[in-house]
Formats: sequence, structure tokens, C-alpha cells
Amino acid sequence: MKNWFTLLCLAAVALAPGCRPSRQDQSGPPPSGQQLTVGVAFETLQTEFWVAALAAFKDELGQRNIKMLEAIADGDANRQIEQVKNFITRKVDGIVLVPKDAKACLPIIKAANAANIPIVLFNRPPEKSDARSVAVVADNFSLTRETVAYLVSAARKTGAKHKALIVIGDLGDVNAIGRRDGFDAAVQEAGDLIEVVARVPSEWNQEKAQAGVVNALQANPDISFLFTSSDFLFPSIVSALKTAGKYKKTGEPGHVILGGFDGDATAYQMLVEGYLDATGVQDVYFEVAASVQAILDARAGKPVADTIRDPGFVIHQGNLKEKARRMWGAQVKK
Amino acid sequence: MKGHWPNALLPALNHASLMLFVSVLLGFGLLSPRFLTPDNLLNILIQASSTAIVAIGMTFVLLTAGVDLSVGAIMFVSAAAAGKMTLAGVALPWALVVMMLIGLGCGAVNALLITRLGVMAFIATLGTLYLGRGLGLFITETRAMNLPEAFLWIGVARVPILPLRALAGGSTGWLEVPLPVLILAAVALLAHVILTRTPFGRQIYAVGNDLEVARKAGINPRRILASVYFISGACAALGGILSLAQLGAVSPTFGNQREFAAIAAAVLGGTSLFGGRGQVWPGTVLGAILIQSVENGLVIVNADPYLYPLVTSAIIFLAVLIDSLRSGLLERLRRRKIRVEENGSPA
Amino acid sequence: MPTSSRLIRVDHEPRTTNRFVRWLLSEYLVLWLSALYFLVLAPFTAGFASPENLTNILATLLPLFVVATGQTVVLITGGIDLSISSIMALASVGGAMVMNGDNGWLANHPLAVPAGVAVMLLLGALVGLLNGAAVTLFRMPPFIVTLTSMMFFSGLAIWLTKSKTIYHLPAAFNALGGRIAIAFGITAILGVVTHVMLGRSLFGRWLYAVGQNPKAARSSGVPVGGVVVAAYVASGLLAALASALYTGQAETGSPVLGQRLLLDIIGATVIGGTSLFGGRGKVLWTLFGVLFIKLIDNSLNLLNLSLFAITMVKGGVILLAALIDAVRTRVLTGRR
Amino acid sequence: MNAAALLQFDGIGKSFAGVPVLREVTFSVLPGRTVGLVGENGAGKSTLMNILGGNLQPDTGRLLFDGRPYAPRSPTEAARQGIAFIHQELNLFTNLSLAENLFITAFPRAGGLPLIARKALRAQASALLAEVGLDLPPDTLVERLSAGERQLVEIAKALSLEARLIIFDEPTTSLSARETKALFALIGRLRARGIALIYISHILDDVLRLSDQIVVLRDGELVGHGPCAQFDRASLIALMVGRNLSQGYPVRGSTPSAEPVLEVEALSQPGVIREISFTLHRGEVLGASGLMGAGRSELARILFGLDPCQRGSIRLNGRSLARQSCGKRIRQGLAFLTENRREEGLCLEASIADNIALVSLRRYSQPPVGLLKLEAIRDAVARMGNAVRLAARAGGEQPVKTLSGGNQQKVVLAKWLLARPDVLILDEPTRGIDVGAKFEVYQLIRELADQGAGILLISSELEELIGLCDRILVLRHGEIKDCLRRDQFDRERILRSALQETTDR
Repeated sequence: MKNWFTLLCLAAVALAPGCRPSRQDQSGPPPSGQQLTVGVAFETLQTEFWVAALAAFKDELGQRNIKMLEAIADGDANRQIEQVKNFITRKVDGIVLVPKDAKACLPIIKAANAANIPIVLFNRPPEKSDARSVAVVADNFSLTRETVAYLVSAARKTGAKHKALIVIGDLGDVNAIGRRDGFDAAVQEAGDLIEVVARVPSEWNQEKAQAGVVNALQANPDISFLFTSSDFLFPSIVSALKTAGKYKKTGEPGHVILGGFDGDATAYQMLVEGYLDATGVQDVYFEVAASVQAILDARAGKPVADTIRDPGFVIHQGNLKEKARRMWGAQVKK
Repeated sequence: MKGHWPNALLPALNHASLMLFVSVLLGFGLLSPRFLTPDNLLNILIQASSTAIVAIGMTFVLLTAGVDLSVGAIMFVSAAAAGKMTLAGVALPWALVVMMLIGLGCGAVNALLITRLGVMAFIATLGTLYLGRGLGLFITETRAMNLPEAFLWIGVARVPILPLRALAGGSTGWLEVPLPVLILAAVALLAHVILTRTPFGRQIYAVGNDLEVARKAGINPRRILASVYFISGACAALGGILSLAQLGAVSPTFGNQREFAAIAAAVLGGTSLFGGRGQVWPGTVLGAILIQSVENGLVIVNADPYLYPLVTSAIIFLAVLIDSLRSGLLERLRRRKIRVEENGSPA
Repeated sequence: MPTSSRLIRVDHEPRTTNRFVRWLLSEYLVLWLSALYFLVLAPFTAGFASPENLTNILATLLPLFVVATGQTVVLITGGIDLSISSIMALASVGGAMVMNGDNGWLANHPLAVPAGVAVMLLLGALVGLLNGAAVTLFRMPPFIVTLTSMMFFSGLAIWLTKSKTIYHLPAAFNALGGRIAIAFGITAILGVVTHVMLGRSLFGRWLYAVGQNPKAARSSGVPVGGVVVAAYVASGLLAALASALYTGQAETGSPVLGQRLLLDIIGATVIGGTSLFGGRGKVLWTLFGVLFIKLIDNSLNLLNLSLFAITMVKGGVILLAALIDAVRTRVLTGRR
Repeated sequence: MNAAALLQFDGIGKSFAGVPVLREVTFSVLPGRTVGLVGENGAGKSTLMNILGGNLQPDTGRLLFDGRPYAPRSPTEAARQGIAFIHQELNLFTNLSLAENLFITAFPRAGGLPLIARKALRAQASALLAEVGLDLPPDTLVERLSAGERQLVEIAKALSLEARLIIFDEPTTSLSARETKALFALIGRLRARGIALIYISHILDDVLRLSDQIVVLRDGELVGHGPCAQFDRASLIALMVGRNLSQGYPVRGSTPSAEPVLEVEALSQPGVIREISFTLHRGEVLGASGLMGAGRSELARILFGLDPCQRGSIRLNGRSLARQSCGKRIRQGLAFLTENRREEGLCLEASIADNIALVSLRRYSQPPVGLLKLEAIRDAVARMGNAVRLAARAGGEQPVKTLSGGNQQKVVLAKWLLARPDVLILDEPTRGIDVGAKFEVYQLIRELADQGAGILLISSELEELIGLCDRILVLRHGEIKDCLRRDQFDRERILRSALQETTDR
């Protein structure tokens, strides 16, 4: 009991000096300006995609003169809950959330609802529930499916049968699973043409991805069709292909049909150089703009759809020119 | 300790670790004809080289009854710095030199904390683990960096070492060995010689066995302890170089959790976590290779991705189990032997 | 040998100052540090001291404390339990499989919640039992035993769910972790019970004896093996309970629950003052350690720092605490 | 003042926290001569030696080595001067080989390289080993050596450093008779080489036998100093204790009853003991004599359930103990004071109170959850503390590791007395503790026996056995070779049956 007592005492003591200054700060949106504050809580910054997205938010909010608070949960669902609660504590005017996963965010949304703060789930949909939120999402499953479908069509043109390899992401990550399922769906339709001979779990880790691909190529030197659940793994995959001497441009003999997801700078480069056949691009700028708009609308009391779909798009040699400007990877490059 | 079965069992157990190793190789070999091909075995070596070198450094630390949790972070920091430099146009050799220096620097920090400021190794290196990761993230701006071709060259380069007649593989009529494997071999050899043939090496064992006695005997424990953390830091950096050479990119997860892989490899090789017992060759090196073989084999036989952690952990557990049984048995036998000359001091 | 000289010095040292030094330097140091940290930061950190935030801190502190308590018990025996995070994941998944409203074995059954919790605890105890058995029967190093079981059981958890997180848990269950009052109640009771267990029970004394000198303990009739196994089982149980709280908080059974908590937990325990070499440790200390870590985490988030800064500051603070501890022990031994 | 002196202590004084532990100690050590240094624990011997070894610096007075002032700041410095210590607990690296232990700081190098010249190492090592008469390959790991052999390695180490003064601190405590004999022979050879020796021991007979000069310390003061001939056992003890313990062993109150308390029948464990049978009666002190390694401690460990046993029966108060854990046996009334209190007897970090209470905790715990009656425990501990005349602060909060050997042993005794055993097995209860404490231990043993407990006393000091026991068993090679009643006691006969060839300590 003593220990709890001490703890509570500590809290009590702390309150006195603590509150005053924090008040001051919370009147932070000064009386003069209508400047709003939006809290942006990301689950991770481990890949360029998220970095780009965060940057996009900075620009978007900056242009609209909205103050931005950021918090990165570093992959910890419970820490994320804490962080968003912090936002709420600081009376932000809107919350953008990249949840650790689709369901863990429910209590967060409820908390936001309770505090009557509009909350947008960025890029990852919440589970259906009575919690009110706006989700801006690119559908991993269908976009991957589209992308792979394009790769399959490319494979058809070669006229030969293909042995396929998929690099799977972290088995604990819903996106990875969504993309894996999208891939499976697409290749099953082409069962006659594509045989999946290797599934490499990368745990979103370059080293494992690289080793895995090398080993897979070792086991099946005739692999001619490769899809990675995220473009950020390309560097290691490319080096693996190089070691096996199978890194060839499209159309060259021995070319391995390459596909990815995200549309990052590496992928853009590879497209330009003609090594990459296609990648599924999430339209970050669309998603960001939509998110911010959704928050403003909600504050203005306008009706907002509970799900805003980012159609995304498959970018490939064919449509590179016209799509490049909407490919975030291409923008980052510049 | 009933009857005589221990005496019968001991020889078996003595080579059990090796037998396990062989049986893993054979097992995968049976499952897939491609596993035991020279190319694939070479592959395993290349892929194991990085972890093996880090684990060698770790062995030095473990021998002194310490631990270095910061190796993964060290890999990350040094790699990140090197990446930035090469992207900024610095020549590869210089980048590599800087990596090694950073490795030594981190080792120095650990050494300082542990030997001068008297912080427990576990906590000290836990702290530097966080510091290192944070610093790395800062340098990389938490995004992946793609490195110039030059790095990959280290990974793929093959060095002809001896002319060969009938041996397979060498197209040029020379037996060629991939550079990473060569580096691993060199490091392993060097470490082995240091540990077994130099006063410094033997004093490491002495300190690990009993620090107080070592001090009384006139050894300077601080010097020994400090130097093992330097070594570990340098090995981490070198391991970082080899991973980089295979990846050609630095991602924010680079080197993550490598400390566990390294410790596991060392312990698989029979290194005790309580100091004073263990060796780099064959111990640690084989340990690292064993782990890598399993990972490799699982891919080769296209196993269900979900099985990976299960199989890997099971095999590590098995290896350590065997080792413990063996040492337990040795103890019993030794106790009986002693009794005759001396008061049966408790085993 | 300096023993006799030391003896003399100790004997003639006035006891009170010795006591005083101990009390000031050891027992409550970390608590004071936490308080200091809090008071210093509160003025500069928006909302750090706001009631809501303090409740947040408390809410996230509770489960961490529960699992850290288990870790403390194991550390006292001179072992270490790295498998706690995987136990949490496995229990979370297992419990959710039983309870969830969609395809749970006891979906919407009145007994779903008790059964689910029972399953979670059972899983925790089971893993703990395996750890303990391996450590005592085969005399394997705890570090490796629990390291491998960490890999194995977290892998198992992911496999069982095929990576899917499980949701639609009974509201009654979510209340466990979600309703802070309940969570607090559970944790408080646990804390007190473990505290008493360690301080004033037969088992507690045995734990310390085993940690200090297993041989002497054995020859004094302490069932060493049993005690060690019990320690790991206790750790498993507490991890499972923490998992229940977390799962309730997140309202989902997740196969990757607590994956990143491991080092935090051990760090908190050791910063509290529990020795990694056994024989020394207290629930109270662990509470302080956890409080310390949590305060830092929370404040760093509030300060709106970027990830790298957070990571680095965390490392720095851990080192700082360790340094202070090192200095403290030096002072103590110096006084001796 | 002695010009020829190799080492000269000149008015050495030292005090801790204002409490003097050495006062004006002055004596000298001649080359090729042995000085016996005796005194109770805490008399200042260790402090004096720590000063000599450079672990401590004196407050007053000075040291002269070779006529030159000598003030070592560290053990290494002392070693460099040629002063070597052979400690009670040996300072060897068990995971290294003999050779490596000998040269750990001075390996022979191969040419200019930092590599160890293995051949040279082996050669030099075996030369040294030969000098101390240890016939083992230099590659043998130390962990495989017996205590005696390790002792010899230590001495070889001293020789390798060209020591001119060697200090032996309780060297024989863990040696068998044969090994002790070898050691003494070696000491003779060392003297012949002109090496000066300081011999510290509680076994006065050894001191009297080996020394040229004897120095007696009490409470930090030099109370006796002179050629060996001036002293005998009684006078030494009188000087050390400061009072006259003319008749050393306590008088027995009662005579042992005929009622058996411990019955052992045909106890056998291959490779350890064979066909051991005896009966211990209430109030009886049964001695177990024999060389180290005769199987005495093994027998004790088996009786107590620490080691397994294949055949035979053990009955305590008529109830069989077969296949029972130590815990069970303790609850049945068995108690065992192990021979090495540091390793197996005590939790050194823990407090005196916790150590004393450990065995009996069960009795003070209440079901269901086993909460402890702390008050009751505190009282019981205090009671025991007084019973064994423990010289420690009230409350017993202080860690056991800060106590002297004697007091530590008393703590272990108190621990077992608190368990109120019917049978108490004592393995070398007085090893390495000072004379005063010794006699107090004898007292306690006696009292316990008079209260009707049966006692099995294992000891290497015949005096002790003869003084205390009602009967003495003699073991050799794990078998009982002889059993003497009190009226038959006779050193010769005991020794003869203990070893085929007749030797004496």
C-alpha cells in the first residue's frame, strides 16, 4: 500500500506547479489567430513511404497555416494510444492517425469521439464499429491485385510459363498480409501460367529479404517472376538478383519480371532505367489532402464520408510519363 | 549418476553439437537436392559472414562475463555514417575507414562506461544501444539510403587463392573464394590466435574466470575489459560493412536485434555467459553458420513462412540442451575421479 | 585477505548513519529521481502535469509494472526471463481466440470472459513451467532458454492467428484494461500480494536464499528446483495478466503484443535496483523503475520530439540512472 | 634491530575508524628462517599481512626490506620485490592450465611477436613443477587438481617470481595428511634455498614444528616473540587468548544413553563408500577419523541426502530416510554442518538473522500462503545468537560476510541449533577458526549432546576427536576400518588403521 501512497503523493505534489504553465500553453492557439492545431500520429517512420507522407502533411498543413504536432509510436500500439491521448489532452482541433493496426485503434477513435475531435485514419482502415472516424485508405489488397495482374499480363506476352517468388513483409503487419493476399488472388487466376515456388518472409528487414531471395534463386535458378510487398526492399532484392546475374532490363533475355508496391524513389529510378515492370503506387498527395480536408469539413459541420478511397494506380513503363508527377517516389527524388 | 551409462553416453554427447550440425545439413540436403550444392554452401558462408564476425567480437566480451547489447546499434550508426559519406561523394576506402573508427569509438564509449564509471555491462550497453539507434535514425533521417555500386562489389568480389586441378567451381582454373568468406576466415583465424596463443588472450580467460584473482595476480582487469569492448565494437563495424556489401542499402532496421543473433551464435558454439569458457573456432563460427544454414535451408525447401521462428528456435534450444547435458555429465564424472585423491569437495 | 579489517571497520561504524545512508542512497533514490524529473519538466511540457495525462501515465504504467514484477521475481533467483513479451503475445491471442465475438470457441457465451482469462493465465503458467523445467532439470542457462522460448512462442502466436489480430472481445473483458479503476485495482492487489510474498513469506525467503547461494540453500533444506520453477511460473502468470490488461486496453488480441517492451521491462527492473546476479530486489524498487521509464516515455512524446531524439534521450537517461547507481554503490562501499 | 634481517617490521601501527587494530608491532624475519605468526582472528594478523602485501598502508612505523625502506602501494609492487603470498583460498584460474597459471603475467614470448612460446612455456613450467614435487603434465587444467596439488602450484608460482619471502596463510586447512607431509618437506627445501618464510596457522603443533621464531599477536599487540623453544602449545594458547585454557575440552554432563537415534546399515555407493554400518545413540558424540578422501564427508553427504546412494538403509528414530530430500530429512531431525561454510554453509550477502532462520523458516510459517511470524523468528534468532555467544551487533542485520571465520561458523551452528536436531553431523566444524572460538564450539557440541542429541563429528584433528568423542570410527577408502570406545582411545592405533603406512601430522 505504501508504494501506491507514495505514487499518489507524487502525482498530487506534481499537479500544483505543473498545471499553471500547461494551461498557458494550451491557450496556445492564441486569441488573435484562428490558427488550428492538428496532431499527426504515425505508427512508424521505418520506410520512405511514411517519411514522404509525413513531409506531405507538413506541406499541406503549412500551406493552410495549421499548426502540426507529430508523434511516432515506433510500432507500439499501446504507446500510440498514449500519444493520441496526449493530443487530446492538448486539445488539438483534429487528429490524423496511422494506426498500428486496423483494430487496435478503436479505443483511440472512441477517445477522440468522446473529446469531440475529428479523427482521420490515414492509409489504414479501422475495423467496423460504432466509433466515428474518417478513413483515407489505399486498398492494399486490390491495388496489389491490380499490379500483379499487370505483371501477369506482361508474363503472358513472353509466352512461357513462369516460376514466381514473393517477398512477404512482416507477418505481424496487416498491410503485408493484405498485399500477400492480393498477390495470391492474382496469381491464382493465372494458375496455368504462374507457379509460386518461393515465399520469402522478410519481416520488413533488408538483410533477411536479401538472404532469402539469394537462397530462393539458389533453390530455383529459373525464377522469372518476382513481387515484393514493398518497394523499400528493392535495394537488397536487386543486389540479390545481381549476385545471381539475373538483373536485366525489360526485354533483355533472362529478365526477371519485377513488381512492387508503394512507388518509392528506388522504384521510380528502376522504372526510368527500365528494370522494373510495375509497382502499385499509393497516391500520397491525394490521401494527405483528403485527410486534411476531411478534418476541416468535419469541423465546419459538413457531412464527410466515413471512408475516402485512394484509387491509387499501377505505374509501369507504359504510363510512366503521365503518372510520374503523381508518384511520390518521383517527387522525393527531385 | 547410476551405473555406467554416463561413460557410454559421454563420447556421443561430446560430438553431439557437431552431429546436430551435420544432421541439419543432411536433413535439408535430403529435403532439397539444391541445398548441398557447393554454390549454396558458399552462399551460406557469405550470408553467415556478417553475423559470425559480430559474434566473434561478442565472444570476446562474453569470455569476460560481460555482454555487449549495442553491437546492432553500432552496425547501424557506422553504416549510416558511411552511407551518408559515400552519397556525399567520399571515396569508398575512406568511408570504410570511418566505419571502423566509429565502431572503435562506440567500443570506447562502452569501455569507458563499464571500466571507468563502473556501470554494469548489461545496462551500459543497453543505454548505448538506444543512443546508437537514435543517432543512426538522425543520420539517415529515418529513411532508407541506397548506396553506390562500390559497396556491392565487396559482397560479390571473388579472390583467387590457390590454383586447382580437379576441384569444382573455379572457372579460371583457380579456386576462388568470395571476399566476405575470406574476411571471415581471416578474422576468425586472428581471433583464434589471439585467444589461444597470446598472453592477452589467456588473460581474457583469466579475468573471466575470476576478476579478483586476476587483479591479485597482477593482471590489469580494466585494460582487458576495455579492450574486449573495443574489439567487439570493431567487429560490429566490420560485420556492418559485410552486411552493407550484400544489401547495398541502409534501412532504419539495419542491424536491428543483431545482438541476439550474435549471442545465440556464441552460445551455440559453447561459450558460457558466465565467462571464462568458450572459443571462437570452431565454436562461435560454427554456431553462426548453423543458424544461417537453418534460415537458408528453410527458404530452399520453400517452407511455410510461419514455421521459420519455430524451427530456428527449436534447433538452437536443442543445441544448447545437448551442451548442458554434456557439461553436467562431465561434472559428475570429474567429481568421482577427484574423490580418490581428495576430500570429495561438492561438485 | 581484507575480511578481518573490513569486519573491524563495519563493527565500529555507528549503525544509524549506515542505516541512513542505505535508506537515502538505495531504497528511494529512483523515486526521487522520477519526482525531480517530473518537477523539472512539468513547467516546460504542455499537459505533462494535467490530470488527464497523469491518468494516461498511470494507465500505461499498470501493465508494465505487472510484468516487471514477474521479471523481478525471476531476477531475484539469479535468472532472467526474456520470454515475457512472447508470453504476452501468446496469452493475448489465446484468450482472444476463446472470447472473441466472431468465431471464438465460447463466442457470446456467458462464461466467455472467465474462461478466456483462465486460458491466458494457463498459457502464461505453461510457458513459465517449460522455462523453469529447462533451467532446473537440464541446467541450461536461463538467458538462452528464455531467448529461444521468446522466438518460439511469439512465432507460435503469429502462426496461430495467421497474422490476423483478433477483435470484438467482450466488453466485460475490455473493461479489465480499459477501465483504469479496475486495472488499477487488479494491479494494486497484485503489487501488494507480491510485495508481501517476497518480504514476509516462506517462498519469498527461499527465493532470496536461492539467489544468494543455491548450494547453501539446498543444504539448508530449501527445495531449490521447485523454487526456481515457481519463479518462472510466477513470471509467466504475471506476464499473462499484464497481457490481459494490454489486450483489454487495445480491445484486440494481437500476436505482436509487447514485442518491443522487453528491454524496457528489464531496464526498468534493473534501474529500480534489482540485481541481475540474483539475491537482491524488491517490488517497490521495480515500481519506481517502471514509473521512471514511463515518465520519460510520456514526457518525450509530449515534447513532440522526433523519433531519433526520443530514442537517444531514452538511452541517455538509462545511462544516467545506471551511473548514479554506480556512484551510489561506490559511496556505500566507501563508507563500509 | 637486526642487520641481517631480510624483512623488518618497525613499530607498525594501523587503525580503522579510529579503532587501533595494530599497535607498535616490531619484529624481523631472517633469510632462510621461518617465523610462525599466531593469534586469534581479529588479532591483526591479516591486517599486518595486508600491509606487507601492499593492500593497506600503515598509519605509523615503517617496513624495511633488505635494509631499504619498503612501502608497497599494490600487490604487484610487493610481488616485484619478491614477496609472495600463499593464501587460504587459492588464487588460481581453474579454467586455465598449470603452465598458464604459473606464467599468466610473464608468458615466454616467441621472438619479437606477442605470441606465447609454447615449447618454452611447457619446459619452464615442468621445471618449476618438478621443484615443488608436483608430477603432472603442465597442460593439465587446474580445475582437475586436488586442493593439495593446487597449493603446490601456488608455491611454484611464488618460485617462478623468484620470491625471497613467502607467506603461508593457513596452508594446510584443506590438505590431506599425505599432502601436508609433502608441503612441510617442501617448506624445508625452501628454507634451505635461503628463502624466508612467515607461517600463519591455527594448528599450533604445525607452527611449533616448523618455526624458528614465533610471534604472537593479541588485539593488535605483539604479546609474545622469541625462539620456538620458548613456547609450547599451552603457553601459546595462553598468550593468544590472554587467559589460561589449561584443560581445553568441556566436561561431559551426562553419559550417552543406550537408545539408538541413528541406525545405518550396509550403506554402499559404488566408487564412494562400501558397507558402512553403525549406530549412533542419544547423547553420544561419535567421531569419524581418517585421511582426506577416506569417504567421511561423502558418507555425511549421503546420510543427509545431498548425494545419492545405491544400497543400504538409514533410520532416524526408527523411521527410514530412504529416498528423502534434505528438506524431509531436516524435518525428521537431521542436521548437517558442511565442511566449507563459505560455499555451502552461508548466504554471505544475507544478514546474520536471515542465515540463522533459513532452515527453520517452515516452522514459523502459517498456512495457507506461508506467511512468516516475523516477531517469533526475530526472538528465536536472538536467542540462538546468545546461545552460540555470537559477537555481533544486536538485531543481526549485518551481512554475514563481514564476520570473522569463527563467528561465521557460529552462525551456521546457530542455524542448525534453531532446527532442534536429534542428530547433528559436523564436518570439520573448527577448521580455520581461532582458538577462542574453537573452545566455544566444543562447548556447544557438548551441551547439545548433553541435551540428548546424537552427534557425528568428522575432524582431521585427532586432539579434537579424542577430547570430545565417546566413540571414534576410523574410515579408509570408504570403509569403516576400526571403531574405538573411549577407554581404547590411542593416537597410534587410530593412525595405523587410517593409513596402512604409519605417518603422523
